[in-house]
Amino acid sequence: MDVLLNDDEELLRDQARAFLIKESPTALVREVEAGSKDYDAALWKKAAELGWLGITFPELYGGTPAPFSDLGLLFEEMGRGMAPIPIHPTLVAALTINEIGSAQQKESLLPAVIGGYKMLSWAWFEHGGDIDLASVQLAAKVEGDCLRLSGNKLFVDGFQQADQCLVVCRSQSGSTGNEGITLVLVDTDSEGLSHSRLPTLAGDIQDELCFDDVAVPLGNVIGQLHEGGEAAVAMFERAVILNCAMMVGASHKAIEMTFEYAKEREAFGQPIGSFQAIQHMCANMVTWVDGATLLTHEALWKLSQGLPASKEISTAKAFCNERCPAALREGNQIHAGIAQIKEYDLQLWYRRVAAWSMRMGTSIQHRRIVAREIDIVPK
Amino acid sequence: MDVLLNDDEELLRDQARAFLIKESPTALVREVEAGSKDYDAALWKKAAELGWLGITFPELYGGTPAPFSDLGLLFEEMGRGMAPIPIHPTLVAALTINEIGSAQQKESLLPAVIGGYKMLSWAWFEHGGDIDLASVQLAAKVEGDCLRLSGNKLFVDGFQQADQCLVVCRSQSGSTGNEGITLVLVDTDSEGLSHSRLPTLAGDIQDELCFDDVAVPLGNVIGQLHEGGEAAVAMFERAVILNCAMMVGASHKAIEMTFEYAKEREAFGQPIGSFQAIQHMCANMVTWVDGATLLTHEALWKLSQGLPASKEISTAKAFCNERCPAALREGNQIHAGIAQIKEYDLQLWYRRVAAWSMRMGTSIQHRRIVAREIDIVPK
Amino acid sequence: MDFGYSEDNERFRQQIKDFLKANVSREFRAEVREMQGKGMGPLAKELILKIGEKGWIGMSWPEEYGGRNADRIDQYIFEEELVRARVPLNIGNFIEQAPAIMSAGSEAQKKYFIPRLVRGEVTFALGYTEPSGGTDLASLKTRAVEDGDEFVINGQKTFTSGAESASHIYLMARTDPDSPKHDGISIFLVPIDTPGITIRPLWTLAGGRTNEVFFDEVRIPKTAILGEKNQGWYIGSKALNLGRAGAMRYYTYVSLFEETLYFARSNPLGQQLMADEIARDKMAELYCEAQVARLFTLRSLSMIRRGINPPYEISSEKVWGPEFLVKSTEVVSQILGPYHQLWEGSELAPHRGSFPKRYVSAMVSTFGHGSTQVMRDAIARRGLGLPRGAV
Amino acid sequence: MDFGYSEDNERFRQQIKDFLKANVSREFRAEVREMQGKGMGPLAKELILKIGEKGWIGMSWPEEYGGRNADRIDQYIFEEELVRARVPLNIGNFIEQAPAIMSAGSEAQKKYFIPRLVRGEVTFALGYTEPSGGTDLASLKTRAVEDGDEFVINGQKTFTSGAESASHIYLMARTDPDSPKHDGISIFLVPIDTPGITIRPLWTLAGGRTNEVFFDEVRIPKTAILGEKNQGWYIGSKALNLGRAGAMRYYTYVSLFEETLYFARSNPLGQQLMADEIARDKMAELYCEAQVARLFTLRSLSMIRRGINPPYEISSEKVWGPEFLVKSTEVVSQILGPYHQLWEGSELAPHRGSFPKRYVSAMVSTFGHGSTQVMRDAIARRGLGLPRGAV
Repeated sequence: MDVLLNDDEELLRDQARAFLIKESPTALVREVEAGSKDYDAALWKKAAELGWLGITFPELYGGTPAPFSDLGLLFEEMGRGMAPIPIHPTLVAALTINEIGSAQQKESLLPAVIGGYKMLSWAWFEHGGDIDLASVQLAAKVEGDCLRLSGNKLFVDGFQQADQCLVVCRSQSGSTGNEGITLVLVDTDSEGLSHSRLPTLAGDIQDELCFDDVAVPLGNVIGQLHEGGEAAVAMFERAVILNCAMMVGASHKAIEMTFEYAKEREAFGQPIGSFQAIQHMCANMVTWVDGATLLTHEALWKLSQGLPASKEISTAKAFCNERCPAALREGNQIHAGIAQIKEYDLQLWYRRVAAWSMRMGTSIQHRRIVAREIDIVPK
Repeated sequence: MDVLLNDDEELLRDQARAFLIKESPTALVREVEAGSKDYDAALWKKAAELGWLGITFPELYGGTPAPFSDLGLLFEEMGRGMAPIPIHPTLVAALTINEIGSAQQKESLLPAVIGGYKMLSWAWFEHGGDIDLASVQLAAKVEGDCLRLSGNKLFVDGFQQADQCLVVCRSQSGSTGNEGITLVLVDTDSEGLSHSRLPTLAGDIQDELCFDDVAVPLGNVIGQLHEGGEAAVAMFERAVILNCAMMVGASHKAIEMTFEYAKEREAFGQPIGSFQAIQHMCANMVTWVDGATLLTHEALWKLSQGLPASKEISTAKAFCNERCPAALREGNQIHAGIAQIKEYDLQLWYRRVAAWSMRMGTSIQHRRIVAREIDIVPK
Repeated sequence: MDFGYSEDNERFRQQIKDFLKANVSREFRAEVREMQGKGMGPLAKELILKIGEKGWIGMSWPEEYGGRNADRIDQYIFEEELVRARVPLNIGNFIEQAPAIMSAGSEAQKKYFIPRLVRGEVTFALGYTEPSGGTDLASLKTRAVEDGDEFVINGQKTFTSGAESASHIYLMARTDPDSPKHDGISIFLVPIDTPGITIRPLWTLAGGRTNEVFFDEVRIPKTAILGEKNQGWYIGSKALNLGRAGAMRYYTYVSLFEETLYFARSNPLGQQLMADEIARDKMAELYCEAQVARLFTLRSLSMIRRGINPPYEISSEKVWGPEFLVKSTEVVSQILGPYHQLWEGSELAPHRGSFPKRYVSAMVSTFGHGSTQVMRDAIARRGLGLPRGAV
Repeated sequence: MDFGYSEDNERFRQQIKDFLKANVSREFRAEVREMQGKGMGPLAKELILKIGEKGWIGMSWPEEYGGRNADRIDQYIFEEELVRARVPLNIGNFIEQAPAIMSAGSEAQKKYFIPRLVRGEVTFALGYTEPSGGTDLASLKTRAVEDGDEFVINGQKTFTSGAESASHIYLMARTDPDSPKHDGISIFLVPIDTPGITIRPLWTLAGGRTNEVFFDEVRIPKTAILGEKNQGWYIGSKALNLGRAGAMRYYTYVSLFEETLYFARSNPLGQQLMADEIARDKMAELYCEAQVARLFTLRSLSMIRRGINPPYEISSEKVWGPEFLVKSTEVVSQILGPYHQLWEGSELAPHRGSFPKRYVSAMVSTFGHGSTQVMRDAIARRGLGLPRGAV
């Protein structure tokens, strides 16, 4: 029991932070956001060279066997540095392939992902934004040696850059909940698969997908046909906790900027940070973001140990969704006028933390999971 | 449109306040609370002499026709002065008798109530604490010229002092919701009716009633047999808004005490009220209690006009339940140590506001009504 | 206590509704969408002039200044209907200087400005804030130096919203550098096209525009001063305080919630989301709190109508309302979830992507025109009589 | 990062559980209920002595002072199990002076007090607060004047909890009236039965007891001073800070929630109330926030184990935990509704009427041992380096 980072973890964090300060300056972040490109290819290449795309993966495929928490710490720095690369969608899909894919699938896919040659995406959510697997209705029909997909997916992350997309679908019509779910890897340029970009608050790349009888070879099914429910939930949960890590990393940066600003900015003849009202806002900000961090770390640690972590993940996400934006809101308040101006950098973090709080489950939805996990739902 | 009190209303308020400062000192409040008596008979007599028990009632019965809002303002002062008399249960029952009772019933009951010779109570809630009329399950069976009552009532206010109790019961077995409800006036010493006192946070008089086949003459039915649903809801709503008025009155007093304390008490070489943190707490306190007051007044006004006020009443109660105790909690924090000591008077108001916030519907229950009234419940 | 509107009030409300129905066209709405953040389009300007001709701008002012001595409640109703009809003419904002002109202006200024404000021909941008200080106006650095019959102005203002379409700037500048901070300040009514004034846009998160305004040897006649020299602080404070009353501001705070309510009732996605009882509980909570915002405004109006200068009640509005707005955006974001991040440009985005825009612009309300912190200071000190701190 | 307990830790936890199962009798629980607010009964004293014999009080201290050099995590586990078993021996509270005695005490004091504290034979009441000032300890007025080999003490303390059953009072008094406020203060270890000490009970809302303690010409030997004369402020501050770490305090903050959770799962009324999804949402929200309280405590422990003196983290515990407790009482009150007001003495009252008692006593956590306001000051200044104000 020692909830602080150990030396190795601190080293990982410090190196990632230093690298991203250098390689992901806000000018680059703004450039990618402005739409000249979907991500920064040079940064992606360097991330692969640093081995970041292989953390937690087997050495066999070029990875570095490390605890999942290391990946979480890396994502904190990705959030802090706002790295404009599709590492979240790529690794969310790749982790599931590593978990349940066949040896052959892993061999053909993972080295390419880890080496930075292949980008992935994952498609989970549908109309309504529900996070319960019961909401997955995209139909997959077995016909000969193909699955034929029909339906829609929403809020699909990094689809435009990806070569393939891991799609969660309902392969047994009439099945409910976790039953009859299949995960299948679909080429993003498949016939019948169209997509349209969703403009977002964070300026990131999300798409709506429309599957019009898209044929996918059965060999692309990841895991067992009809038996993908558990893996789909696990994929969602990893996506959620890595999203929390990014929120936490970005929030720390934004509140630190605010504390510095409060020390320097003067009003009424003294630094605004010397007013008790401002001091108490700052005390709250650090308390909230520290709390979000600890909850996130505990969930990461549980996943690292292979322990069930649904409760911890949803606890972290419910808390992050409410307190990280609240901390940044206080940061805006302390900055006042300039916080609303695009030219000033604070908003880059603010918009991301806000947008991330709206994705992968609301606080209401995650508290519903917490209520289930703490056993207060009457039978 | 003028949401402030008019001259007459201010006069009423000022007179009631001055009277209660004199006649309901905290020594008396403590004495009654300590249990030597259930209420103060002298104060009750004086209240009757002042005509307070007749406000809004017809002159025919000795009352003073005045808008319902006047009664609300009086109850604010009752809360502020913590008057240890059962005016709330008595008038809640009497207002319903005045509304739907027969001329003969009114003639025989109201002059006695208004004159201070008869005390009433009302029994509405049952196990579970629900505020929906569907929760009323106390069975009333018509047998000859009697209703026979079996079942329980909870949290019955002022039953021990009362001569009669207006009981809400379900007279058509199998009916649901507002259907098949009857209001009947039961002598508190009826055979088969037992009661046991519930000790409470506010130290007030509440009882659990147990009806064991209690026979009540049909002539005691107030309003129409089986058709009392609407009147029962109206009775509940009036009880709620008068409860809000009491919370608001008591809260104003408690926060005013706190502001005075903050001006006088010194720490770190200056009045604690000069610290920005304390100032902002005080600013919040007055904002919350003012808000609670305005919501309560709007609901009172609507009732005075004979307009539907379910939405306004539940809005006021949901807000009062959360913000009045919160304001007093801040008041405790500013007082610190002495706030927890029985000897110090602040706690008298604190315990009452807290206890009142727990009665006649939680904020969750009242927001459920608000949601219905603002039409966001899908059909 | 009287929480109702008179028959006259209701008649007037109907008149406004009829006018808006007749005069707010599809084309107008399209222009509003297109011009978002770019200032006012020709149809908007035309509508303001029409409203001005009706005498509804500044209708509660004295007749001699172009007003109609109308009931303030009618003015409240006018503003309420304007916002309810989602006509985003921030009329309240550019007439908030009128009370100061009426109380401190020269006869010539009153004669010139008030009728034109009322007719919508003159609009002011507020030139208070400087880069070095937001709420701390007393520290301002822009200088106005007397030179013969003129003042020469040098300095910079920032967050000067509406400067791109205003006819004048309501400028606070230091006229006596040696006086204590609050005393050496004056206010000037400066035509925005005066040579030496440069306007630079600042783009906001929601895609809207505010400005920096630079003053480089700007020469204005001495008659452009409002009231007495070096008394500008007191004139300005007063206008700021009066400027805070009215329906316009209240609706700024609650319109996001009202729009969400409309969405929850009428949009299929909204109804789907409202199937969740927890979401309904959150909406009901916001409803309750929105009513407090409305009632605080009505309380201030009631006081002003009685001739009472509210000691703290307007500050309460300015604490409760903005914080309600911010809270409501955050709560609604956790009801709409991923739909809430959708910006304009997608069919899927509810309300044409207005939710994220409102989310990021809500913050301005909590520091614009005095931060909620300063408002709480005022409530505690002016309202409750708490002492200033020694440390 | 390591959020797990080692096998050794788990073995130790089992040892404590077994001990408590064997030694916490029905009679003990009855005594606790009966003695509520009246101090400690004979069975409680007996249990403390047994725990002391096991070496579990102050187990993380050095062996020479009667400790066992045990892992602080084991101490955390010990406290956790004690509170989870609802054994209300506030052991953390009366040993929180030990670190100060160990670091500042004379050899004789260490030899005398530490083993006795460890065995549970000596218990301290904290004599800091005076009627004239709560958190502002530096302004204290109780005087200790040298007279030969003695100090003569005059003054008054208040909110001196546990004085009725303590063996000693850990007294802060002014020894130099002319020094700046923080400098002229000393700490004394005073037997509570010293002549001239009078204890008067103060009854609290929940029916518990605290005290006023009066000192009238109380004579104590000079050897009763802890550390150097006039250095008491610094010794006391340190003890106060260290005193804030540990499971005891964390469980004080979350035990109401945990009890409600137990109620929600196992009580028929609780289950009935949990049929409401909104109530479940509120409970889940409290659960999330309770975990933050737990993790803040584990963070402080992790730092102390590494030899780091937490610059602000213990203050964060002391802001979050108490405010969580107060919030949880208020939220739970709106779930239980009228049942929440039922005091002991009714069959209907859930948990023997403990809900309203906890509701009214929750407040003490937000000002006892330093108010949440002062804690926030400390986080901002010591933790974040924000400057002290000039005004």
